[in-house]
Amino acid sequence: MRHHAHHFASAEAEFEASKQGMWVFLVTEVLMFGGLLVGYGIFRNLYPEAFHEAHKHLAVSLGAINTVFLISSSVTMALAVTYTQMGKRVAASCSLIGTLTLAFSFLCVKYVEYSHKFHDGLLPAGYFTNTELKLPEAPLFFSLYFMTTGLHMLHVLIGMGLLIWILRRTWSGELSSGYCTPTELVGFYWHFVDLVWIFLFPLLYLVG
Amino acid sequence: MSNYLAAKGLRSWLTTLDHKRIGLMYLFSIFVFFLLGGIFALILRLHLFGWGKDLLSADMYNQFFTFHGAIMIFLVIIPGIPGALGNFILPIMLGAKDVAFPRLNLASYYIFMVGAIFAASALFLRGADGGWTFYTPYSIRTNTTVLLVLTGALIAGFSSILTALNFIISIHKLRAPGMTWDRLPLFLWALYATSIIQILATPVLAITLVLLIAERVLQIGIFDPKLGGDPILFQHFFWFYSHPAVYIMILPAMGVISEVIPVFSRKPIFGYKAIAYSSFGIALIAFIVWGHHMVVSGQSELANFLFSLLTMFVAVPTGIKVFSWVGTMYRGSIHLYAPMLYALGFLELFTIGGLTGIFLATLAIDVHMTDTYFVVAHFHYVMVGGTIMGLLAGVHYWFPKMTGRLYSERDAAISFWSILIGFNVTFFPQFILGAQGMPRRYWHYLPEYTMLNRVSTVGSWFIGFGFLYLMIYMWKAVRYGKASGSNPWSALTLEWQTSSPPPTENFEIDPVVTDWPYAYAPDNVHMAVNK
Amino acid sequence: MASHSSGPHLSVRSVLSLGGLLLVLTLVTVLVSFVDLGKLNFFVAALVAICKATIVLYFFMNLRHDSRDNAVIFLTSLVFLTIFFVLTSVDVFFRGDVKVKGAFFQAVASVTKKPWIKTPELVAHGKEQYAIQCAMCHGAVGAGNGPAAAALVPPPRDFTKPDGWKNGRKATMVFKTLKDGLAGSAMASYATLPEDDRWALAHYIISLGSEPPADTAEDFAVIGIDPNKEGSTVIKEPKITIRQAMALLQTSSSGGRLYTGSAEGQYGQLCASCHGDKGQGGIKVGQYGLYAVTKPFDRAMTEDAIIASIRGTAHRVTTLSQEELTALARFVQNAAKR
Amino acid sequence: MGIIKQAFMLPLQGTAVAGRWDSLFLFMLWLAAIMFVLVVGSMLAFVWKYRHKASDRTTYITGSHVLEAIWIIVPTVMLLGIFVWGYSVYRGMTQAPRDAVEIRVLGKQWVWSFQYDNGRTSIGEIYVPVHRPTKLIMTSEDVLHSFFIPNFRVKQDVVPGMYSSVWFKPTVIGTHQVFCAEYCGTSHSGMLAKIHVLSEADWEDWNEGKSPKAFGDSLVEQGRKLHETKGCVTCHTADGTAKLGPSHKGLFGSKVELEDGTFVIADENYIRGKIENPRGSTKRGFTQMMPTFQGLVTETEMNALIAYVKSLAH
Repeated sequence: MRHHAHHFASAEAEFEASKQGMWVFLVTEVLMFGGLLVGYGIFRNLYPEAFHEAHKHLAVSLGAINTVFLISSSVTMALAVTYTQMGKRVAASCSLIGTLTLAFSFLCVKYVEYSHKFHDGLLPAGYFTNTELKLPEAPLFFSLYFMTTGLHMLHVLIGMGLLIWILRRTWSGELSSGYCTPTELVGFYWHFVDLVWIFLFPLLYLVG
Repeated sequence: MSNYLAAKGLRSWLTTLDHKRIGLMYLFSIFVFFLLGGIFALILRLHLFGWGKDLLSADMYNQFFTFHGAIMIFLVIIPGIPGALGNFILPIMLGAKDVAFPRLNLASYYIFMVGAIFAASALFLRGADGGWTFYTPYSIRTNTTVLLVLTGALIAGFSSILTALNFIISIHKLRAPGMTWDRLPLFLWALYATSIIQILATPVLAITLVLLIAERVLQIGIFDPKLGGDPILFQHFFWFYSHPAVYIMILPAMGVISEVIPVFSRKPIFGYKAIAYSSFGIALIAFIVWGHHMVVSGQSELANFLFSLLTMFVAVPTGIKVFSWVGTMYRGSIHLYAPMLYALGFLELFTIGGLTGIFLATLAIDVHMTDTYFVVAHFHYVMVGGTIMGLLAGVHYWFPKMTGRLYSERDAAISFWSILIGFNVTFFPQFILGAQGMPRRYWHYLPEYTMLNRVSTVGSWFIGFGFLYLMIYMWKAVRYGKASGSNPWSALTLEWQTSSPPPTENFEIDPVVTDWPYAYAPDNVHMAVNK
Repeated sequence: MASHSSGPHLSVRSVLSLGGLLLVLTLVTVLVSFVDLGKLNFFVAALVAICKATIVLYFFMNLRHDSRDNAVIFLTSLVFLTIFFVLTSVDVFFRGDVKVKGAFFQAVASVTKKPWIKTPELVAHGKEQYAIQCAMCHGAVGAGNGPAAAALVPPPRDFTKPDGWKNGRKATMVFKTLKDGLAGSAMASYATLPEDDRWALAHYIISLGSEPPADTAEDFAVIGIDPNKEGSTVIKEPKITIRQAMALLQTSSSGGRLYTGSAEGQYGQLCASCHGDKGQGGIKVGQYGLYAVTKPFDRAMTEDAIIASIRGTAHRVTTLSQEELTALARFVQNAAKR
Repeated sequence: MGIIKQAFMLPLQGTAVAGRWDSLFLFMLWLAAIMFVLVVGSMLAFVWKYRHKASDRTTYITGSHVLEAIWIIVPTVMLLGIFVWGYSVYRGMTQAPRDAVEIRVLGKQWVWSFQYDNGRTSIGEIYVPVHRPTKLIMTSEDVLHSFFIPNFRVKQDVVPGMYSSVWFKPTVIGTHQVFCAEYCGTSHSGMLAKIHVLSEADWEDWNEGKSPKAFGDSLVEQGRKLHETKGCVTCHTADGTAKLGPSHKGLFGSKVELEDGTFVIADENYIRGKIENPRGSTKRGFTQMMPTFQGLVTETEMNALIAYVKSLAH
């Protein structure tokens, strides 16, 4: 059992503190993504027809597949936490590997989508060269599309880094039923990344 | 148990997890950046003396006031009191051994330094202009390396978030047994409210800066009118952080003043609950008033009406605090040591700053006064008069705790009076200049403004001398100051119940709080230091 | 609160069933999006998203067992986000119709009935406009020796002398010169000036020298005005496209400096006469507080500042298209770096 | 009221609204002065009265709900009062009357240009009628600017891609200063303009196209006047006779032999150089005593002088 940090009364207190620290950190993440979505909300209401027109150029199918990937990666992450708490090292590691592969496939689909957009010239406003979309404000939709999904993809990458770090420690047995704070906290972070996508997908792809 | 300064060698400082050492490192870095920003200010004032020959070319002048603003705000007064004094004092005042996440605390300092290096590196390239507000579309068009300053501010923002996170969790989880919420010292209440603002506002600054960087690099065009964006929307994003940021700057200073005045009046704080809750009042109202910065920006009239009305309510909690501090001194036994001098300086300057804030909150007045020297004077009165005076009061108040030594009171008085008089001579004429319509950020001004600008420049020399003198006697005190004993001011808060300088673990035996930290008995009028 | 090490918060079975529920909800929201419910679409999608989010928060992120203050912490972030959105919308959606559409300074139709007939008022008005628009290059008294004339190649026309007028000295021809400018020289087009002003200028300029022959019907045809009809044509954008104008420049340029289609050529044509061929600058034109240092290059002006100044009144080169202007500005910036 | 008004030296009241503005400002100034004296005065009084004496006994007070209630309610009421008064004056500033004269203002990096109803344009100078409301419809061509007239107490940012407007009804004939109040680059402080309030008659002339007296004379005429007022005539004559300095008659375009024997053409740059830093380009036969006029001659004056000297060329 890892000896708890010297300035905490008990391991329990330290876990509670770290968990609350994680929640406060998630507040800052919510406000960062939220700020971006406020920008999107304002522009969508300022130029509804341009944005509606532009959103038709998004591949809803690819978006849906990505949503399925991320939700199932949330499920495997929750499984990983459960198995770690139950002390099942192998099962937890497999779940973590499952989460990583789902995340990787999310990135691959993302790559396909982005290259499709680049090809069609549906780029942020300054570089927008598409000819079909006539409305002047349509390029702004793609600016916001690339900023939101880009920032989200960056968070997925960070998440994968964390997952690899947790996988290593789970596989080595350091994280097990006795001490699994890092697993839970990375679990929080991963579920949050999935949460953001749960809002991004309908806002950008379905409703537009 | 050896005190925290015992371990020697650079490695012991750079890899320390001790909140006290991190606090000192913050204090030293903040003082260096304050001097750098101060030098820019003195040169600006020298240029504005206006004896015909130009000290600075137009572009140089624009870059000087941009760097003065950006350095002073992002690298001095926002990290200032929380980073330096907060890191040092909060854990001891709580009765804890350290902050909740020491490693995160050290990371926050390094992230702050990386951000500072990014911002400062622009100095050696093509500089940056556009003021610290970086309004679009100018900040998108200019070809100065403003990108570096933006990245610097973005990185420094994360350091501010991590410090706030540390403080919130420490206050929640690490209070000494017996320290209930209504026995929490007011400095901690202030830091708690400040941390909440930092957590809720700084991420929006982060996304604003990311968007502005994306404007310059990827031309996303949402703030660029040429590509269909709306520059006023940038101002909304910017001020949604920057107005709460001015409360991030002032609340910790108010916390220091709430600690200093009762100790040096030897009397309980007047209206403890009112002051504690007004910190929260300010923290909440801080988020709904930002539009008063944009009255003439092209904002809708309804927004002007709403923001001006809401801004009026900010003055109420601030008024409660000021009146309570003066109430604390009533029937006290007042010792005029340096911390008290700076606290009184704070009261004088902040009252002027606060009252002129009400002018600017009134719609009609703001139309004429915004973007003139009236605003420059107002925010210097509240930022320098408030935050810097609070920082100096805190530094002098906890100097014995940090170093175990005493500075010379006579020298402190000299530098205090030089700064106070210099400050008033510098900035009060600027109210008049603003009323007469001299716009801010002007490289050349019309001849009729020359006289007041010259008076203002002379005043700035006194401020310069004051801080120079402060550096000298502080350095002298660190090396040769008389031993101060563990509680020179005979204060009741926890940090004075341990030795000065405190041991690495802060307390020999874990403290238990038994009563209110401001319960000064009527006969408790003497201080250890003046025996 | 369930103690930390006494087994998992969620059993494997409940994790999988919750996962299934989330996937079903995703399917629902995708299917609903194909049905066009207008405004309602947004709220349905938002509702489903909130449900999914609550499931993840409540179960996966274990708010179910957790102390309530973590949930409170999370909700405060949403509260402040809403404050941000609401108060920003109070401004953005209540400004009224303030969007700028089209050119801000409109060209104004003329007022006098037949401005091509010379009248003393027109000549007086011409004299005034002359002081504002033409004295800079053509000199105070029309001798072609204005302050900006020194470095102009070819030098500005001397109105007092009858020879050298490319389009001739008839009122219609001077009017044409004013409308289209003179290719291959620094004389740019003054098409944005109201027509009355241009006729007045033509009359005044002609009055500086000897009386020209009367205008014939063909002359009026050349400038597309029917002399018998009342009122003059409203200013229309130049009929020929920029490409054609550039080609015109190429063919009719006298000094042999062919426009090779590159920015270099453009620069040679239009800017070199004032700014010097290598951009080292020629003369300082500081008229009406319009501070146009013709040595902008060493100040490394931004591309937009250059375009803005090119389009500015002092230059009057309004016929260049956006691509040409950008290419020209980029060329100018490299000139500064060389 | 007088001394404070005097002390603050508020700018001239160019409009009726400026009068209302000044009374609101002075009322708030008095209020702030009283509050300041109350707070800082009592602070200093307490510091003096209760300064530490060994025999002191402090009173154990931790607050008083009555006082706290007072200094919550009273400021709130006062503030709301100020807000209402401020808002009423503000409405007077923003609600432009229907029949206002409309002028279009275009802000461009470092110059203001104006277009009137009759299609005329002017740069750096705007002409408005006295006693009649004028509404400015403004936009910018590049970055943010801000149209600020201190004497009228009005200011409004000028945003690219968007109209913003400001209105005023001048009551004082004459010239008032206009500033740019939003940072817009290198010569943000040079982006000035003059607003000429014309009498009724002048305004009619201006509308018909005749230039009011304010237009001033031709460039050369201005140059001639400056030639005197700037002191050139003390050393340089215009009739060919040399005095302390060479005569300016016939100078322009001629070949000038310098002290060190080299020759230079007296072109526009030569004249500009002589005015700004005369060292090292003295004509043979003259001793160098010409002072520098750097910073004393503005851009427009420089061009007028050059035009005048050119007009003396033949």
